[in-house]
Amino acid sequence: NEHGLETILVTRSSTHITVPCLVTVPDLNVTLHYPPILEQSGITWDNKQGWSIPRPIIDSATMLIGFHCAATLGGKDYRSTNYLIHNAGSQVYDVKLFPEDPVELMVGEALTLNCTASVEFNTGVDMQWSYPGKQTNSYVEIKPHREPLSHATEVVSILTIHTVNVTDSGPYFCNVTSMDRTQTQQTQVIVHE
Amino acid sequence: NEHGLETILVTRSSTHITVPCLVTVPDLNVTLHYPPILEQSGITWDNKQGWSIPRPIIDSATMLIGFHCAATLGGKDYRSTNYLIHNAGSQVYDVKLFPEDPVELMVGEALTLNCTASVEFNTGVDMQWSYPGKQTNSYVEIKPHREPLSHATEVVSILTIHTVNVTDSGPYFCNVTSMDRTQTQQTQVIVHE
Amino acid sequence: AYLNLDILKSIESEWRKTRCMPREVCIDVGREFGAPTNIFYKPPCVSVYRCGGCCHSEDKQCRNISTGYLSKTLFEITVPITQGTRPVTISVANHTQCSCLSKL
Amino acid sequence: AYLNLDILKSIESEWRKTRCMPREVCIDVGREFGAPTNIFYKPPCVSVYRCGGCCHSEDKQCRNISTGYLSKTLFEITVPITQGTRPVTISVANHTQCSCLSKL
Repeated sequence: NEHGLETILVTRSSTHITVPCLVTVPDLNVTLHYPPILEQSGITWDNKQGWSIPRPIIDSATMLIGFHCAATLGGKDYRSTNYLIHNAGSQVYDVKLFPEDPVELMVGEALTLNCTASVEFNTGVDMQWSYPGKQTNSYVEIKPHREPLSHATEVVSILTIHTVNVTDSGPYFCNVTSMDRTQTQQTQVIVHE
Repeated sequence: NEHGLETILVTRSSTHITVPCLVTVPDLNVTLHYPPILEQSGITWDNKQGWSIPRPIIDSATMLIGFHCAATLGGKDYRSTNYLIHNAGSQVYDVKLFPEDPVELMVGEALTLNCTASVEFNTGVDMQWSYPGKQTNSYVEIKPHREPLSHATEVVSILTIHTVNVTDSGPYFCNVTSMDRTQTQQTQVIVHE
Repeated sequence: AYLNLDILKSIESEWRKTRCMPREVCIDVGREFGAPTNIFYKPPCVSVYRCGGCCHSEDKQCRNISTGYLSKTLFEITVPITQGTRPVTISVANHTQCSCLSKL
Repeated sequence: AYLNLDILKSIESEWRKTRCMPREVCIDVGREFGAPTNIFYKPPCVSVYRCGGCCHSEDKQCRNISTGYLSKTLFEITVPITQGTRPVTISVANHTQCSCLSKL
């Protein structure tokens, strides 16, 4: 990209990652540069795909940047863009919105809704709220939080309205979007005069 | 004591602490040795009491050991025992035993009782349980825990019987003994066949 | 009886090693800045100094009495990846002086 | 476009500084050993090495793969004070090697 940096994704099932240095000269001698890693064996070159690195080598590396290819042709040195490797999950296991039952409040009280999703490790999710106050832009605080646990990562978005108004009554939706789909949870808020 | 170590207590209300180096020769020149501290002024000698150190100096010291007195008489060097300074509280604010309601269990189930006391900072309390199984020495696990919080320290003792028996039925007492008194909480456990 | 001076020396050294002072720690950038849940940082942590160590009384807590800020450059990955990866510079609190302050 | 090598260098150095390795920490002795609530240690903490730092994937955790034990001498105060203060020697775990191990 414009920063001279490409991201290579490693999913849970990947057995290898490929540094996609493609060349137009099939027998060109292309070298792979990488950060200090323990084990070099198993790294192979294929002039139609690039360099292939076995997954265990990636897992044991202390850092995942600094990967790039270099070659010399006609006395001139060429260097690929820089590659950054990122472990990426994709699964959203479940989404919950607390409190689950409808919320009844008096004008002036504080409303706190907690949207929590359990996701596969390294899964990035965009958590967005839609709620009546969004149009009338009443003062709303939204705090994200990400907590890797023992078997999955818990992602949380906490919506707070410090002093509710009658116009804050209505349905509140939490939309959790991962790479492939969006899951939504909803609860009802009723504000009495 | 037999370890050549005396403990000087500093309570919340102490404005000074006295290193009690008492001498029989009133005008003997007695020097006070202490760990590196910031501020020396205000430290005074009284041959009937010993060295007096203002409380702020103690509070700012990084360590509270290595206090001792030394003197030379007739060409011979004398040295007092070593003093260790300990901040000590004494107040037990309240004692609670959870669950507060009677506990009903079936034989083989696990029983967990949580005795929690809120105490003044630096207050040492001895937490002891008395319970039916104590005589029949059924297998009981007792775990202490001490957690300084923002305004007081929480001391906890958790009693666990992993598989209760009918003989474990009866009153359970948690006795919390501080320097000046003992406070007790009680709950009832009923084990059904 | 007299206290063995070696014991005293070793205890004084332990007390000095564990005193309240700035100590190098690893800070999770996403957590420190409350980053959205679709953003990852590479590296995920940065190294700064924060006050740590033990005070000799429960009514005291080891706190910073002077603080600076360090600039750190990291890669920021936004998911979905199509939004790309870019270097970002953040400013992270770095404790320079600590003291055992009273909680009350 | 090419990534500025200085940026790459500073990011690599930050990554190295925050890697999973043994780091000096202060351990509260009473808490580490589950001491009774009428016992105080002077100093209250000891300095040992424990694995710390960041792994580059959430399914990994920085754990010790080899551990030694250090002997530490402290004063132990039992309340009520009449029971006196005595030097005690304890053995505390000291991590010597660390690795980012899989949680699964």
